Amino acid sequence: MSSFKKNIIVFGQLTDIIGAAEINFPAVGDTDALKNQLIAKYPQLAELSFVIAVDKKIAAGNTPLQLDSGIALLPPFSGG
Amino acid sequence: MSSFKKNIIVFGQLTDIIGAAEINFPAVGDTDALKNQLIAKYPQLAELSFVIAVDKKIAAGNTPLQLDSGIALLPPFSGG
Amino acid sequence: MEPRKPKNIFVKGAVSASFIAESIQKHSSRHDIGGHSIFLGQVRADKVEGKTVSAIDYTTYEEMALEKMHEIREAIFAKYELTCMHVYHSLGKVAAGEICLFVFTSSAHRKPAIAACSELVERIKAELPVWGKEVFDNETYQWKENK
Amino acid sequence: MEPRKPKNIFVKGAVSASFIAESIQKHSSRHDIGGHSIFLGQVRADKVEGKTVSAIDYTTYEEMALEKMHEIREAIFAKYELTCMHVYHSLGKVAAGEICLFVFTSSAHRKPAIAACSELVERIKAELPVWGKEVFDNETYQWKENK
Repeated sequence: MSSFKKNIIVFGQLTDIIGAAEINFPAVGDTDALKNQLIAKYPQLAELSFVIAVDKKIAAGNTPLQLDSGIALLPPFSGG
Repeated sequence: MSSFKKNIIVFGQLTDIIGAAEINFPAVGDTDALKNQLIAKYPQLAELSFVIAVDKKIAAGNTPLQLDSGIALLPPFSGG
Repeated sequence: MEPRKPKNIFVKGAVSASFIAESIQKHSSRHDIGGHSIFLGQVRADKVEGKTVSAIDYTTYEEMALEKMHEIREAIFAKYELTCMHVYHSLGKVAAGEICLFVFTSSAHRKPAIAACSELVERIKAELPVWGKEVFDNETYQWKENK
Repeated sequence: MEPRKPKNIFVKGAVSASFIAESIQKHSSRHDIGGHSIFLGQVRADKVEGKTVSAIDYTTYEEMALEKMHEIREAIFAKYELTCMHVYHSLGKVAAGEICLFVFTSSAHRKPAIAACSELVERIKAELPVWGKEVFDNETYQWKENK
Protein backbone atom coordinates (compact mmCIF):
# COMPACT_ATOMS: atom_id res chain seq x y z
CA MET A 1 0.00 0.00 0.00
CA SER A 2 1.38 3.38 -1.00
CA SER A 3 0.60 4.95 2.38
CA PHE A 4 3.30 2.75 3.85
CA LYS A 5 5.93 4.09 1.49
CA LYS A 6 7.85 7.27 2.11
CA ASN A 7 9.72 9.65 -0.10
CA ILE A 8 13.35 9.99 0.91
CA ILE A 9 15.51 12.73 -0.59
CA VAL A 10 19.12 11.93 -1.35
CA PHE A 11 22.14 14.24 -1.73
CA GLY A 12 25.74 14.38 -2.91
CA GLN A 13 27.59 11.16 -3.69
CA LEU A 14 24.65 9.16 -2.29
CA THR A 15 22.79 10.00 -5.49
CA ASP A 16 25.50 8.09 -7.41
CA ILE A 17 25.07 5.01 -5.21
CA ILE A 18 21.28 5.09 -5.08
CA GLY A 19 20.94 6.30 -8.66
CA ALA A 20 18.34 8.98 -7.88
CA ALA A 21 17.84 12.20 -5.93
CA GLU A 22 14.62 10.88 -4.44
CA ILE A 23 13.43 7.35 -3.65
CA ASN A 24 10.20 5.82 -2.51
CA PHE A 25 11.02 3.47 0.33
CA PRO A 26 8.95 1.26 2.71
CA ALA A 27 8.13 3.13 5.92
CA VAL A 28 9.95 1.93 9.05
CA GLY A 29 9.70 2.90 12.71
CA ASP A 30 13.04 4.52 13.38
CA THR A 31 16.26 5.74 11.79
CA ASP A 32 18.33 2.66 12.77
CA ALA A 33 15.84 0.38 11.01
CA LEU A 34 15.85 2.70 8.01
CA LYS A 35 19.64 2.67 7.84
CA ASN A 36 19.74 -1.14 7.98
CA GLN A 37 17.16 -1.54 5.24
CA LEU A 38 18.86 1.05 3.05
CA ILE A 39 22.19 -0.78 3.39
CA ALA A 40 20.46 -4.08 2.65
CA LYS A 41 19.14 -2.64 -0.60
CA TYR A 42 22.23 -0.52 -1.49
CA PRO A 43 25.24 -2.38 -0.02
CA GLN A 44 27.68 0.35 -1.12
CA LEU A 45 26.12 2.63 1.50
CA ALA A 46 27.89 0.57 4.17
CA GLU A 47 31.22 1.88 2.92
CA LEU A 48 30.21 5.51 3.16
CA SER A 49 29.61 7.71 6.13
CA PHE A 50 26.21 9.35 5.90
CA VAL A 51 23.61 10.75 8.29
CA ILE A 52 19.83 10.81 8.22
CA ALA A 53 18.03 14.12 8.60
CA VAL A 54 14.51 13.98 10.04
CA ASP A 55 12.49 17.13 9.45
CA LYS A 56 15.67 19.03 8.57
CA LYS A 57 17.51 18.03 11.76
CA ILE A 58 20.31 15.49 11.81
CA ALA A 59 19.13 12.44 13.78
CA ALA A 60 21.39 12.17 16.81
CA GLY A 61 21.17 8.53 17.85
CA ASN A 62 18.23 6.34 16.90
CA THR A 63 15.23 8.56 16.20
CA PRO A 64 11.58 7.48 15.85
CA LEU A 65 10.03 8.22 12.47
CA GLN A 66 6.45 9.44 12.00
CA LEU A 67 4.57 8.80 8.80
CA ASP A 68 4.83 12.49 7.98
CA SER A 69 8.51 12.88 8.85
CA GLY A 70 10.61 14.45 6.10
CA ILE A 71 13.60 12.18 5.59
CA ALA A 72 16.85 13.00 3.84
CA LEU A 73 20.14 11.13 3.41
CA LEU A 74 23.18 13.36 3.77
CA PRO A 75 26.77 12.37 2.95
CA PRO A 76 29.62 14.39 4.55
CA PHE A 77 29.23 18.11 3.81
CA SER A 78 31.70 19.77 1.49
CA GLY A 79 30.52 23.34 1.07
CA GLY A 80 32.73 26.42 0.86
CA MET B 1 78.94 75.54 15.76
CA SER B 2 76.44 74.14 13.35
CA SER B 3 78.29 70.80 13.02
CA PHE B 4 77.30 70.09 16.62
CA LYS B 5 73.62 70.46 15.86
CA LYS B 6 71.48 67.68 14.50
CA ASN B 7 68.20 67.59 12.67
CA ILE B 8 65.58 65.59 14.51
CA ILE B 9 62.32 64.69 12.83
CA VAL B 10 59.18 64.75 14.88
CA PHE B 11 55.83 62.93 14.37
CA GLY B 12 52.24 62.79 15.53
CA GLN B 13 51.18 64.69 18.64
CA LEU B 14 54.84 65.50 19.36
CA THR B 15 54.65 68.07 16.57
CA ASP B 16 52.01 69.87 18.62
CA ILE B 17 54.24 69.97 21.70
CA ILE B 18 57.43 70.87 19.86
CA GLY B 19 55.68 73.12 17.37
CA ALA B 20 57.49 71.73 14.33
CA ALA B 21 57.98 68.56 12.30
CA GLU B 22 61.75 68.98 12.38
CA ILE B 23 64.05 70.65 14.89
CA ASN B 24 67.72 71.48 14.98
CA PHE B 25 69.01 70.32 18.34
CA PRO B 26 72.46 70.23 20.01
CA ALA B 27 74.18 66.89 19.40
CA VAL B 28 74.50 64.60 22.43
CA GLY B 29 76.21 61.25 22.96
CA ASP B 30 73.28 58.89 23.52
CA THR B 31 69.51 58.61 23.50
CA ASP B 32 69.09 58.95 27.28
CA ALA B 33 70.93 62.28 27.21
CA LEU B 34 68.87 63.37 24.23
CA LYS B 35 65.62 62.49 25.98
CA ASN B 36 66.64 64.44 29.10
CA GLN B 37 67.60 67.52 27.11
CA LEU B 38 64.43 67.36 25.04
CA ILE B 39 62.31 67.19 28.19
CA ALA B 40 64.30 70.08 29.68
CA LYS B 41 63.45 72.19 26.66
CA TYR B 42 59.88 70.87 26.12
CA PRO B 43 58.57 69.94 29.60
CA GLN B 44 55.26 68.63 28.19
CA LEU B 45 57.20 65.73 26.66
CA ALA B 46 57.57 64.28 30.16
CA GLU B 47 53.83 63.64 30.25
CA LEU B 48 53.79 61.72 26.99
CA SER B 49 55.13 58.32 26.13
CA PHE B 50 57.42 58.52 23.11
CA VAL B 51 60.35 56.55 21.69
CA ILE B 52 63.46 57.63 19.82
CA ALA B 53 64.24 55.98 16.49
CA VAL B 54 67.91 55.89 15.49
CA ASP B 55 68.47 55.16 11.82
CA LYS B 56 64.88 53.93 11.49
CA LYS B 57 65.12 51.47 14.39
CA ILE B 58 63.50 52.08 17.76
CA ALA B 59 66.25 52.53 20.34
CA ALA B 60 65.88 49.68 22.83
CA GLY B 61 67.53 50.95 25.98
CA ASN B 62 70.14 53.70 25.95
CA THR B 63 71.72 53.87 22.48
CA PRO B 64 74.88 55.74 21.46
CA LEU B 65 74.36 58.41 18.81
CA GLN B 66 76.80 59.09 15.96
CA LEU B 67 77.01 62.47 14.32
CA ASP B 68 75.42 60.99 11.21
CA SER B 69 72.64 59.08 13.01
CA GLY B 70 69.15 59.79 11.70
CA ILE B 71 67.03 60.64 14.74
CA ALA B 72 63.24 60.68 14.96
CA LEU B 73 60.82 61.15 17.85
CA LEU B 74 57.85 58.80 17.68
CA PRO B 75 54.73 59.00 19.85
CA PRO B 76 52.56 55.84 20.23
CA PHE B 77 51.53 54.49 16.84
CA SER B 78 47.91 54.71 15.81
CA GLY B 79 47.72 53.39 12.27
CA GLY B 80 44.95 51.27 10.83
CA MET C 1 10.18 41.42 19.01
CA GLU C 2 9.71 39.29 15.95
CA PRO C 3 12.41 36.71 15.33
CA ARG C 4 14.70 37.38 12.37
CA LYS C 5 13.56 35.53 9.27
CA PRO C 6 15.99 33.05 7.66
CA LYS C 7 17.79 34.88 4.86
CA ASN C 8 18.71 33.22 1.60
CA ILE C 9 22.47 32.81 1.30
CA PHE C 10 22.57 30.96 -2.01
CA VAL C 11 23.52 32.53 -5.31
CA LYS C 12 23.59 30.90 -8.73
CA GLY C 13 27.16 30.44 -9.96
CA ALA C 14 30.22 32.39 -8.85
CA VAL C 15 30.29 35.41 -6.55
CA SER C 16 31.71 38.29 -8.61
CA ALA C 17 34.31 40.79 -7.43
CA SER C 18 31.90 43.59 -8.31
CA PHE C 19 29.23 42.08 -6.05
CA ILE C 20 31.79 42.03 -3.21
CA ALA C 21 32.71 45.66 -3.95
CA GLU C 22 29.05 46.68 -3.80
CA SER C 23 28.63 44.92 -0.47
CA ILE C 24 31.65 46.76 0.93
CA GLN C 25 30.49 50.08 -0.53
CA LYS C 26 27.05 49.77 1.10
CA HIS C 27 28.71 49.81 4.52
CA SER C 28 30.23 53.26 4.01
CA SER C 29 27.02 54.77 5.38
CA ARG C 30 27.46 52.85 8.65
CA HIS C 31 29.65 55.22 10.64
CA ASP C 32 29.73 52.95 13.68
CA ILE C 33 31.83 50.33 11.85
CA GLY C 34 35.58 50.27 12.47
CA GLY C 35 36.54 46.95 10.91
CA HIS C 36 35.36 44.46 8.32
CA SER C 37 36.57 40.90 8.02
CA ILE C 38 36.00 39.03 4.78
CA PHE C 39 36.64 35.45 3.81
CA LEU C 40 36.46 34.36 0.18
CA GLY C 41 36.54 30.73 -0.89
CA GLN C 42 38.02 30.27 -4.36
CA VAL C 43 37.87 27.11 -6.48
CA ARG C 44 41.32 25.52 -6.88
CA ALA C 45 42.36 23.70 -10.03
CA ASP C 46 43.66 20.72 -8.05
CA LYS C 47 45.37 17.91 -9.93
CA VAL C 48 44.21 14.35 -9.21
CA GLU C 49 45.86 11.46 -11.07
CA GLY C 50 46.71 13.58 -14.10
CA LYS C 51 43.30 15.25 -14.27
CA THR C 52 42.69 18.88 -13.32
CA VAL C 53 39.64 20.27 -11.53
CA SER C 54 38.00 22.73 -13.91
CA ALA C 55 34.98 23.60 -11.74
CA ILE C 56 33.05 22.65 -8.62
CA ASP C 57 29.33 22.00 -9.00
CA TYR C 58 27.53 22.80 -5.72
CA THR C 59 24.21 21.41 -4.54
CA THR C 60 22.39 21.83 -1.24
CA TYR C 61 19.45 20.70 0.83
CA GLU C 62 18.25 24.26 0.74
CA GLU C 63 15.50 24.33 3.38
CA MET C 64 17.74 22.59 5.90
CA ALA C 65 20.77 24.72 5.00
CA LEU C 66 18.84 27.96 5.48
CA GLU C 67 17.47 26.82 8.83
CA LYS C 68 20.96 25.81 9.97
CA MET C 69 22.45 29.06 8.67
CA HIS C 70 19.81 30.99 10.59
CA GLU C 71 20.78 29.13 13.76
CA ILE C 72 24.49 29.83 13.15
CA ARG C 73 23.76 33.49 12.44
CA GLU C 74 21.82 33.92 15.68
CA ALA C 75 24.58 32.20 17.66
CA ILE C 76 27.31 34.39 16.13
CA PHE C 77 25.31 37.58 16.71
CA ALA C 78 24.79 36.52 20.32
CA LYS C 79 28.48 35.74 20.83
CA TYR C 80 30.16 38.72 19.12
CA GLU C 81 29.42 42.45 19.04
CA LEU C 82 28.74 42.75 15.34
CA THR C 83 27.02 45.44 13.35
CA CYS C 84 26.48 43.23 10.27
CA MET C 85 26.98 39.73 8.95
CA HIS C 86 26.57 38.57 5.35
CA VAL C 87 27.06 35.11 3.88
CA TYR C 88 26.80 34.08 0.22
CA HIS C 89 27.41 30.56 -1.05
CA SER C 90 27.36 29.49 -4.68
CA LEU C 91 25.13 26.80 -6.12
CA GLY C 92 25.75 25.17 -9.48
CA LYS C 93 29.03 25.37 -11.35
CA VAL C 94 31.85 27.63 -10.23
CA ALA C 95 34.96 27.53 -12.42
CA ALA C 96 38.52 27.30 -11.07
CA GLY C 97 39.67 30.77 -10.00
CA GLU C 98 36.14 31.94 -9.23
CA ILE C 99 34.71 32.75 -5.78
CA CYS C 100 32.24 30.24 -4.27
CA LEU C 101 31.92 31.55 -0.70
CA PHE C 102 31.76 35.12 0.60
CA VAL C 103 31.59 35.67 4.37
CA PHE C 104 31.53 39.28 5.57
CA THR C 105 31.39 40.51 9.18
CA SER C 106 31.59 44.07 10.48
CA SER C 107 32.03 45.52 13.92
CA ALA C 108 33.01 48.71 15.73
CA HIS C 109 36.36 47.04 16.49
CA ARG C 110 38.54 44.62 14.57
CA LYS C 111 38.62 41.72 17.01
CA PRO C 112 34.94 40.73 17.02
CA ALA C 113 34.77 41.09 13.23
CA ILE C 114 37.83 38.87 12.69
CA ALA C 115 36.86 36.23 15.26
CA ALA C 116 33.25 36.05 14.04
CA CYS C 117 34.28 35.70 10.40
CA SER C 118 36.69 32.90 11.17
CA GLU C 119 34.13 31.03 13.29
CA LEU C 120 31.46 31.49 10.62
CA VAL C 121 33.69 29.96 7.94
CA GLU C 122 34.40 26.92 10.12
CA ARG C 123 30.73 26.43 10.97
CA ILE C 124 29.57 26.90 7.38
CA LYS C 125 32.00 24.26 6.16
CA ALA C 126 31.17 21.81 8.94
CA GLU C 127 27.44 22.28 9.39
CA LEU C 128 25.76 23.39 6.18
CA PRO C 129 24.32 20.58 4.04
CA VAL C 130 26.14 21.61 0.87
CA TRP C 131 28.05 19.30 -1.45
CA GLY C 132 30.71 20.09 -4.01
CA LYS C 133 31.31 17.90 -7.04
CA GLU C 134 34.79 18.46 -8.47
CA VAL C 135 34.43 18.36 -12.23
CA PHE C 136 37.60 17.47 -14.14
CA ASP C 137 38.70 18.79 -17.50
CA ASN C 138 37.83 15.39 -19.07
CA GLU C 139 34.20 15.60 -17.78
CA THR C 140 34.67 12.96 -15.08
CA TYR C 141 34.18 14.07 -11.47
CA GLN C 142 34.80 13.26 -7.84
CA TRP C 143 32.96 14.42 -4.73
CA LYS C 144 34.83 17.06 -2.78
CA GLU C 145 35.86 16.30 0.78
CA ASN C 146 36.28 19.03 3.40
CA LYS C 147 39.24 18.80 5.76
CA MET D 1 68.54 34.91 -4.67
CA GLU D 2 67.97 38.63 -4.47
CA PRO D 3 66.08 39.78 -1.42
CA ARG D 4 62.57 41.09 -1.99
CA LYS D 5 62.53 44.88 -2.27
CA PRO D 6 60.38 46.83 0.21
CA LYS D 7 57.04 47.54 -1.44
CA ASN D 8 55.18 50.77 -0.96
CA ILE D 9 52.00 50.21 1.04
CA PHE D 10 50.81 53.82 1.27
CA VAL D 11 48.02 55.29 -0.80
CA LYS D 12 46.77 58.86 -0.79
CA GLY D 13 43.32 59.11 0.79
CA ALA D 14 40.78 56.33 1.16
CA VAL D 15 40.99 52.83 -0.33
CA SER D 16 38.03 52.48 -2.71
CA ALA D 17 35.75 49.47 -2.98
CA SER D 18 36.58 49.28 -6.69
CA PHE D 19 40.31 49.05 -5.90
CA ILE D 20 39.53 46.15 -3.54
CA ALA D 21 37.43 44.50 -6.25
CA GLU D 22 40.27 44.80 -8.76
CA SER D 23 42.70 43.26 -6.28
CA ILE D 24 40.35 40.32 -5.75
CA GLN D 25 39.71 39.95 -9.47
CA LYS D 26 43.45 39.78 -10.25
CA HIS D 27 43.68 36.61 -8.17
CA SER D 28 41.25 34.69 -10.37
CA SER D 29 44.17 33.65 -12.56
CA ARG D 30 45.88 32.01 -9.57
CA HIS D 31 44.35 28.53 -9.62
CA ASP D 32 46.36 27.36 -6.61
CA ILE D 33 44.45 29.69 -4.27
CA GLY D 34 41.62 28.21 -2.19
CA GLY D 35 40.97 31.00 0.28
CA HIS D 36 41.40 34.74 0.69
CA SER D 37 41.21 36.60 3.96
CA ILE D 38 40.66 40.35 3.92
CA PHE D 39 40.63 42.90 6.68
CA LEU D 40 39.33 46.42 6.07
CA GLY D 41 39.75 49.24 8.55
CA GLN D 42 36.98 51.82 8.28
CA VAL D 43 36.94 55.28 9.88
CA ARG D 44 34.32 55.52 12.63
CA ALA D 45 32.42 58.73 13.37
CA ASP D 46 33.10 58.45 17.09
CA LYS D 47 31.53 61.01 19.38
CA VAL D 48 33.81 62.70 21.94
CA GLU D 49 32.34 65.30 24.29
CA GLY D 50 29.62 66.31 21.87
CA LYS D 51 31.90 66.46 18.83
CA THR D 52 31.89 63.89 16.05
CA VAL D 53 34.92 62.54 14.18
CA SER D 54 34.47 63.51 10.53
CA ALA D 55 37.80 62.14 9.25
CA ILE D 56 41.16 60.74 10.27
CA ASP D 57 44.26 62.41 8.86
CA TYR D 58 47.11 59.88 8.65
CA THR D 59 50.83 60.62 8.61
CA THR D 60 53.80 58.27 8.70
CA TYR D 61 57.56 58.08 8.97
CA GLU D 62 57.56 56.51 5.55
CA GLU D 63 61.11 55.14 5.21
CA MET D 64 60.90 53.49 8.62
CA ALA D 65 57.38 52.21 8.04
CA LEU D 66 58.33 50.57 4.74
CA GLU D 67 61.40 48.92 6.28
CA LYS D 68 59.30 47.63 9.17
CA MET D 69 56.54 46.47 6.82
CA HIS D 70 59.14 44.61 4.78
CA GLU D 71 60.36 42.86 7.94
CA ILE D 72 56.77 41.95 8.92
CA ARG D 73 56.04 40.71 5.39
CA GLU D 74 59.10 38.44 5.38
CA ALA D 75 58.21 37.07 8.82
CA ILE D 76 54.61 36.32 7.81
CA PHE D 77 55.67 34.65 4.55
CA ALA D 78 58.14 32.52 6.55
CA LYS D 79 55.50 31.55 9.12
CA TYR D 80 52.47 30.79 6.92
CA GLU D 81 52.03 29.01 3.59
CA LEU D 82 50.74 31.95 1.59
CA THR D 83 50.52 32.50 -2.11
CA CYS D 84 50.07 36.30 -1.82
CA MET D 85 49.99 39.14 0.67
CA HIS D 86 48.93 42.72 0.00
CA VAL D 87 48.75 45.66 2.40
CA TYR D 88 47.50 49.17 1.68
CA HIS D 89 47.33 51.96 4.25
CA SER D 90 45.93 55.42 3.66
CA LEU D 91 47.84 58.64 4.18
CA GLY D 92 46.15 62.03 4.48
CA LYS D 93 42.48 62.50 5.16
CA VAL D 94 40.04 59.59 5.15
CA ALA D 95 36.42 60.52 5.89
CA ALA D 96 34.16 58.62 8.28
CA GLY D 97 32.77 55.55 6.50
CA GLU D 98 35.76 55.26 4.18
CA ILE D 99 38.39 52.50 4.19
CA CYS D 100 41.85 53.36 5.58
CA LEU D 101 43.47 49.90 5.76
CA PHE D 102 43.27 46.95 3.37
CA VAL D 103 45.05 43.72 4.31
CA PHE D 104 44.70 40.80 1.90
CA THR D 105 46.20 37.32 2.25
CA SER D 106 45.69 34.28 0.04
CA SER D 107 46.58 30.63 0.43
CA ALA D 108 45.74 27.19 -0.92
CA HIS D 109 43.76 26.59 2.30
CA ARG D 110 41.69 28.86 4.51
CA LYS D 111 43.57 28.50 7.78
CA PRO D 112 46.93 30.04 6.80
CA ALA D 113 45.16 32.88 4.97
CA ILE D 114 42.95 33.70 7.98
CA ALA D 115 45.72 33.40 10.59
CA ALA D 116 48.20 35.43 8.54
CA CYS D 117 45.69 38.21 7.89
CA SER D 118 44.80 38.49 11.55
CA GLU D 119 48.46 38.55 12.63
CA LEU D 120 49.30 41.13 9.95
CA VAL D 121 46.57 43.47 11.20
CA GLU D 122 47.84 43.24 14.77
CA ARG D 123 51.45 43.83 13.74
CA ILE D 124 50.56 46.73 11.43
CA LYS D 125 48.66 48.49 14.21
CA ALA D 126 51.35 47.86 16.82
CA GLU D 127 54.56 48.27 14.84
CA LEU D 128 54.12 50.66 11.92
CA PRO D 129 55.06 54.28 12.63
CA VAL D 130 51.75 55.71 11.46
CA TRP D 131 49.66 58.29 13.29
CA GLY D 132 46.02 59.15 12.95
CA LYS D 133 44.67 62.57 13.82
CA GLU D 134 40.92 62.44 14.46
CA VAL D 135 39.45 65.57 12.92
CA PHE D 136 36.13 66.69 14.41
CA ASP D 137 33.26 68.32 12.61
CA ASN D 138 34.12 71.66 14.27
CA GLU D 139 37.70 71.53 12.85
CA THR D 140 39.34 70.71 16.19
CA TYR D 141 41.19 67.40 16.48
CA GLN D 142 42.63 64.81 18.83
CA TRP D 143 45.34 62.22 18.23
CA LYS D 144 43.99 58.71 17.78
CA GLU D 145 45.03 56.03 20.26
CA ASN D 146 45.18 52.36 19.29
CA LYS D 147 43.89 49.82 21.79
